[in-house]
Amino acid sequence: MSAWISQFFASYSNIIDLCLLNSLVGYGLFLALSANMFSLATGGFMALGAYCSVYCTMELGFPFAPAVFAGALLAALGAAAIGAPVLRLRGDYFMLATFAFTEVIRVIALNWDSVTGGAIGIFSIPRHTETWHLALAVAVVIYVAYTLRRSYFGRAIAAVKQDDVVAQSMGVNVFMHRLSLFIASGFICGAAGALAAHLNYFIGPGDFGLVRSVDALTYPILGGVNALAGPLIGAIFTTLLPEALRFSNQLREILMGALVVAIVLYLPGGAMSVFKLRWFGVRAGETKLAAATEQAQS
Amino acid sequence: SETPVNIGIVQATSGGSAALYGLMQKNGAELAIDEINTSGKLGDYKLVGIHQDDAGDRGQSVNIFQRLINQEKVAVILGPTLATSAFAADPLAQKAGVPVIASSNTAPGITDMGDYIFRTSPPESMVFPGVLAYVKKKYSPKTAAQIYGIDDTLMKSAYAVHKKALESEDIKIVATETFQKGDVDYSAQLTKIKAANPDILVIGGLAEETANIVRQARQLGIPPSTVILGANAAISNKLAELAGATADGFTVGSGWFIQYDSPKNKAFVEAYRKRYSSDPDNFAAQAYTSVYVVADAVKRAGGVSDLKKLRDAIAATKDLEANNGSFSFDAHREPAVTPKVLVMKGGKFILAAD
Amino acid sequence: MIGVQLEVWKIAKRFQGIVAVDSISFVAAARQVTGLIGPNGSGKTTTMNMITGLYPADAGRITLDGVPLTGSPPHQVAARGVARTFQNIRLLADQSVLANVTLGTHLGHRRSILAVLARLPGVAREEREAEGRCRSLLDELRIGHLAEVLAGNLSYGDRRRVEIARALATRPRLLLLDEPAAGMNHSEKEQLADLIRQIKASGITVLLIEHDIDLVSKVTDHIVCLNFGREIAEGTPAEIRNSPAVIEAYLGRDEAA
Amino acid sequence: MLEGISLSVPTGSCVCLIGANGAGKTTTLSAICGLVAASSGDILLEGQSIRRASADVIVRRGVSLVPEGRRVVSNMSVEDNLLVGAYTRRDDQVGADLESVYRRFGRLRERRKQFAGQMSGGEQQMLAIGRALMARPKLLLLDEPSMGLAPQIVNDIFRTIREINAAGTTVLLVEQNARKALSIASYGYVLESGGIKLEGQAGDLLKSPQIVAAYLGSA
Amino acid sequence: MSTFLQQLVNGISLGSTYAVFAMGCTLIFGVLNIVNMAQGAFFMGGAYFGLEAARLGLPAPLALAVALAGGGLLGMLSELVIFRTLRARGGHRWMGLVASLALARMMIGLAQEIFGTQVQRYPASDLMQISWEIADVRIQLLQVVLLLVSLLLMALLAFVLQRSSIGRAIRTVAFSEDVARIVGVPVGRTILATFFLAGALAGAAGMLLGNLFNVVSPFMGEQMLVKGLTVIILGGLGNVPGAVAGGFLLGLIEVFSVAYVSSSFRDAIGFGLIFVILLVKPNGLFSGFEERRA
Ligand SMILES: Nc1ncnc2c1ncn2[C@@H]1O[C@H](COP(=O)(O)OP(=O)(O)OP(=O)(O)O)[C@@H](O)[C@H]1O
Ligand SMILES: Nc1ncnc2c1ncn2[C@@H]1O[C@H](COP(=O)(O)OP(=O)(O)OP(=O)(O)O)[C@@H](O)[C@H]1O
Ligand SMILES: [Mg+2]
Ligand SMILES: [Mg+2]
Repeated sequence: MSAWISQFFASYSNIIDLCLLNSLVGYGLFLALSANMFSLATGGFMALGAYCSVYCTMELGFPFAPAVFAGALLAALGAAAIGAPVLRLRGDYFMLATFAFTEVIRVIALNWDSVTGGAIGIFSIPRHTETWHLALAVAVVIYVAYTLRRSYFGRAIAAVKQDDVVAQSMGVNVFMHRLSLFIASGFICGAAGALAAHLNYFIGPGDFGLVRSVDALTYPILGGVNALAGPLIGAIFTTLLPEALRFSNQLREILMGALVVAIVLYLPGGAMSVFKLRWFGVRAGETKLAAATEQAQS
Repeated sequence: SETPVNIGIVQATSGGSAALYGLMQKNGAELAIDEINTSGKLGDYKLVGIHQDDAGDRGQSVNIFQRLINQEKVAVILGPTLATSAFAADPLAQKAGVPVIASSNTAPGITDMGDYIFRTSPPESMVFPGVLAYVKKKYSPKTAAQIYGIDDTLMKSAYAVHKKALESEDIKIVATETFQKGDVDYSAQLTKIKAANPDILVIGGLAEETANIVRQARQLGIPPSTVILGANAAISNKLAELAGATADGFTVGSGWFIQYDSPKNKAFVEAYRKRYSSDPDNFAAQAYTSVYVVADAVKRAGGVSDLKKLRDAIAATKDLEANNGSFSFDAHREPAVTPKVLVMKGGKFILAAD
Repeated sequence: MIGVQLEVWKIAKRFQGIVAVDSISFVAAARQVTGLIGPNGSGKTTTMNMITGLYPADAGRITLDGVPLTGSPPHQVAARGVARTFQNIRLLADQSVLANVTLGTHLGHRRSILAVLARLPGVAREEREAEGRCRSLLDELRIGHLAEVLAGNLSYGDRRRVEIARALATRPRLLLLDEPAAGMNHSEKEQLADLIRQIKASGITVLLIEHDIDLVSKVTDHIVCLNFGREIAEGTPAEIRNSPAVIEAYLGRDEAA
Repeated sequence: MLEGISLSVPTGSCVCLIGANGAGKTTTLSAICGLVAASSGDILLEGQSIRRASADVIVRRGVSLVPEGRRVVSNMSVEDNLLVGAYTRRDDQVGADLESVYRRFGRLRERRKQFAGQMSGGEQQMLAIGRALMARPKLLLLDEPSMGLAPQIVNDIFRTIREINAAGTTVLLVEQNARKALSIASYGYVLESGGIKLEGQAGDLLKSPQIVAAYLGSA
Repeated sequence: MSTFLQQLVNGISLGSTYAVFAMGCTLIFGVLNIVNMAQGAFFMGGAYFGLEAARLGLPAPLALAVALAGGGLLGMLSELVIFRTLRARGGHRWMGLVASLALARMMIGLAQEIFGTQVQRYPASDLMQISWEIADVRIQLLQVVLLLVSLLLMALLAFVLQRSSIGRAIRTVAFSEDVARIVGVPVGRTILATFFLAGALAGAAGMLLGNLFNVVSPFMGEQMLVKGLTVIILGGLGNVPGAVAGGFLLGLIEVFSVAYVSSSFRDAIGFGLIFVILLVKPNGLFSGFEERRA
């Protein structure tokens, strides 16, 4: 039995690591999305975290934990720096500005050979990241998100998401709330970048571009932005999907696309909304509403 | 009864331009495996190719390596397609003691990852100096311009090799331009290069990019007297097709080319065309060679029960008859081939007449 | 809760050449109900938006109990005890009525984020108190039974009530009501009038924008009438109803009493 | 939310629907013009069923709604809002009707280039009414048209409704200002908790003690 | 001087490909307010439709018509398969993003299956080869055609959106489907037509770019989508002349940052500039004023 487990782990540990890592990034985005910040800065934040932490371990000889912290901190600082101007922008304009940030970071990484190695990247990075590091990070983030969501802070954020005029008028400092979430998102993505860098021996600028940022957004969205477990489910699903469909060879891309489309169409509230589907003909939450409106009329 | 020898083939067949190279190598490798199995030259051993598509994504490459090593118990891994994937995944194989033979990674540092890592693709540094020497002898250029893909590991390292070679040949670099993956318009860079009026133009790009750069360069009026040189990776049948007549005179170096005159090569090209109804390129040829290297080593090592022995046998590969003459590994597990200089003429690469 | 005195002095606002508020000055006396009336587009809502800081005033001064308010962003104005309702109802449609109202208690929470994360016992108590207070507010407004309904599913009149409840949940010292009676029928307006009187009795200053002149007359102590962004009349309800300027610009002949 | 409502609006008449908040007035209008599907029963327009017809078809057949809460297109100019009201029309009278809406609501003319979303509440209400008139409907449904309007304008609105009705348009009016509504209507229905509680000639309703207590108040 | 002029020509011709594509994007993203990441795949699809038509020997204008229709059909397909269903089920705007990304992925996979992964080119035709040299500046006929096409389409589209009842209907639908129904707009058909239009524009852009730069590949839409999105946001969402102006602007920024700064910092300069522009004009370069109010 234990032989079986160790064999399983030896064969699949990287998949497990990637699931956790992507979940972590997914939660970073989840926080941003919860205040309607459709951020494409993820790639940039991860790059900051990754390069900074690798510099710390490989050049400065830092131990692992402080190096990860330094990476996360740098990303958080980056978020704070661009946050002030960028948070004034609405919707798609915000999206473009954060994307511009990611692109600028990527181009710098491509050109700053002495630190980043340019396109060739940095290899032979010591492998420090263990599965339990990732699991712990995800657990901490889930705890924080869970606790905050049910507090007045969470309510304020929900108001900011839907109508910032209302939120302001109720005394919510909209800017500070969004900024702190953006910084938190930067911190988490930076930490994820640092952990990723010490997972696979190698980093290069190609790891942190637009694709990375868009993928990171799809985790919480596909999982369901209204459910706390959404990013976890979304990340695991998207990470496992290419592995699970490996048998299909050339048709893999097509099948993968079709599966995602099917999920979105059948669960338009995200994968987590499967729990709101009609079980036994009644929709969860529906009875309550019907009862309440009935009362209202009597 | 037969003893299977599992060979992992990690090549991208989907997900972007990597698929172009991955597919070719997968084809070449599978062709070789079938040939060897039907020839019966390995006796009781039967090669079993296990292809896995990593979509050019190195997270997936690592996943695949783990599974191939621990679950499929492969004897050797061919690939992966991209150098970035190699840097992430090869250390796993090195640690587990499973030999890896790359047939498209031409970046520097690949074989430095450990003594289980080999490649059959000659690195740019082995090929380009010969090409430049030829051009220098023939045209005695004084100035050069460079253009390369800055976000591509392969091209970035090719650029460094080109630059070093130009400097050591005392050719002055008058313009250095870059482009990125997915760019289709190079006119801004080429206009700048045209203004610098170089004697030669060195392109660090993949086949399709190179084809377009060549075509646009001529269209913008960079004269035929400016000789255009390319990187090893630019050798593809696509080049002539996309660039048309403008590609005439385009000069490259390669460890292999399709018209290479040897019975082994003729048979390879023939078999490849028959099976895939298209022409092989040098990546297909190198993957094909890789499989023959493995088969040879299996024979000499007397099986695959001891991978250390297999590794040693691979490292000892010497003068194996291959489709580009005879094949050997040098002490650094790099291919010891004599590169040839090829010139495009009328839509075909021909061996440069010295 | 002690109501504050609002003073507005010569404030002005223009939008790309449209003069919405030209120059308006008035005082809403502490613990009294002041009415703000005027024809459509005369600048009432704009005035309210300037008081709450949603629009910066182009000119003029606004003070609460003598302390300037001008230039403060909306959340600071709210922190000074100013609450409002919106003419174009603005509820969070996909949240329950209770959640909408509880948002109003935001400023009442004293515990820091760290305390929340550490789950200190005080946090839960605070939350419970806030919810309890909101439920009783809903009951007062006779919509207690709708607490769990999504705000987006309410009828128009009920949405107005939720707006008022949410504003009251902030424990305001100055309450700004923008057409609270719109969409209510006669008896519902009566209830609303009672509520406004109660609010006044609890010591809150109220500024009321309303087109129902009967309602305004019933509950206000003082009325300011605007036209084209300027003040055209000011006085007790009776004076206003008989002011020729007001009749001419606003009430029309039939409404004059 | 509605149960077993039957009402009829004879051609050319002006019928009024009153009731408390949440009684189902808005839902009734929505069902008539196809915005929500009626779960049972039938809706007949000029004798033909429109229960299953889609909203745009119903509008094409001459039904026009002034919706609750104005619903003007906030990122379009005032004039475009009015013109989109005439979307289903192909005749050449649109310009003339635009002119007549402008004549009725001078404020709209002044602001024809302004974004509708920037207008004041009452101005938006005028716009919503103007938009419905632009369709030249055969049946006009009005959901609390006087909401948010200054007293003087309210009088204008009721006068307008009466004129439109007199000119041959059938009107179904939902109003909280029951006294005014009943004074221009010929027939009235009182809705309560999703059902019809009372109906009758407008004049009779105005005198009914029940109605007076609940909806009219002592004048 | 001639180098400068040549770079100007380069910038304008690159910009006009951006402009044509961006017009389709602004219709969907800006006017209808739908996130459709498959727009790049329609671009690619159009290029292949045009390619097949050209290979069948159709003259260039007819091949362009095929590309247009093909792109339009793909656009309609995405509306019918994804967005209509999502709307009916109350899906969030963001879900459209995920679904359309997946659709794009499928279409790219399909294109790989049908046409192969490799880059292909349009059959060389004499018309395409025509070019002039004026004062050492090379101008291709195709570049001129592209410029004219983009300006013409802009004028047409801007007129339709701003002045015609179809344009008002589209904008009303985008604001609220219920409101559109109230005024009698057939919502489903209007959206479908808009998708056709946007897809057709993308398809046309695909064929024009494929001809100009000789690159038709399954992946050609990915980078273009990024450019298109950048351009429409730069020009102000939903603003057709803004999209065209933004297209030319981006083309010129890219070319001139290569010409006068450095090609390796092209994107950093471009995006850095866009970042700054957004900070100064938070609603894009050519936006009107804020239409919302408190
Ligand atoms: N953001 C804005 N942009 C342009 N004009 C505006 C804006 N806000 C208000 N206005 C204009 O300013 C004038 C005053 O508007 P305001 O909303 O203050 O009127 P009001 O007195 O509240 O009217 P109502 O009784 O109809 O609600 C109106 O004519 C309106 O069109
Ligand atoms: N989408 C919905 N889901 C659930 N209940 C709804 C929905 N829409 C309306 N209702 C309920 O239906 C009832 C009737 O609503 P309706 O809006 O028709 O009332 P009304 O008579 O127009 O009231 P008002 O005078 O306040 O506008 C209300 O109790 C409301 O809560
Ligand atoms: Mg107002
Ligand atoms: Mg109603």
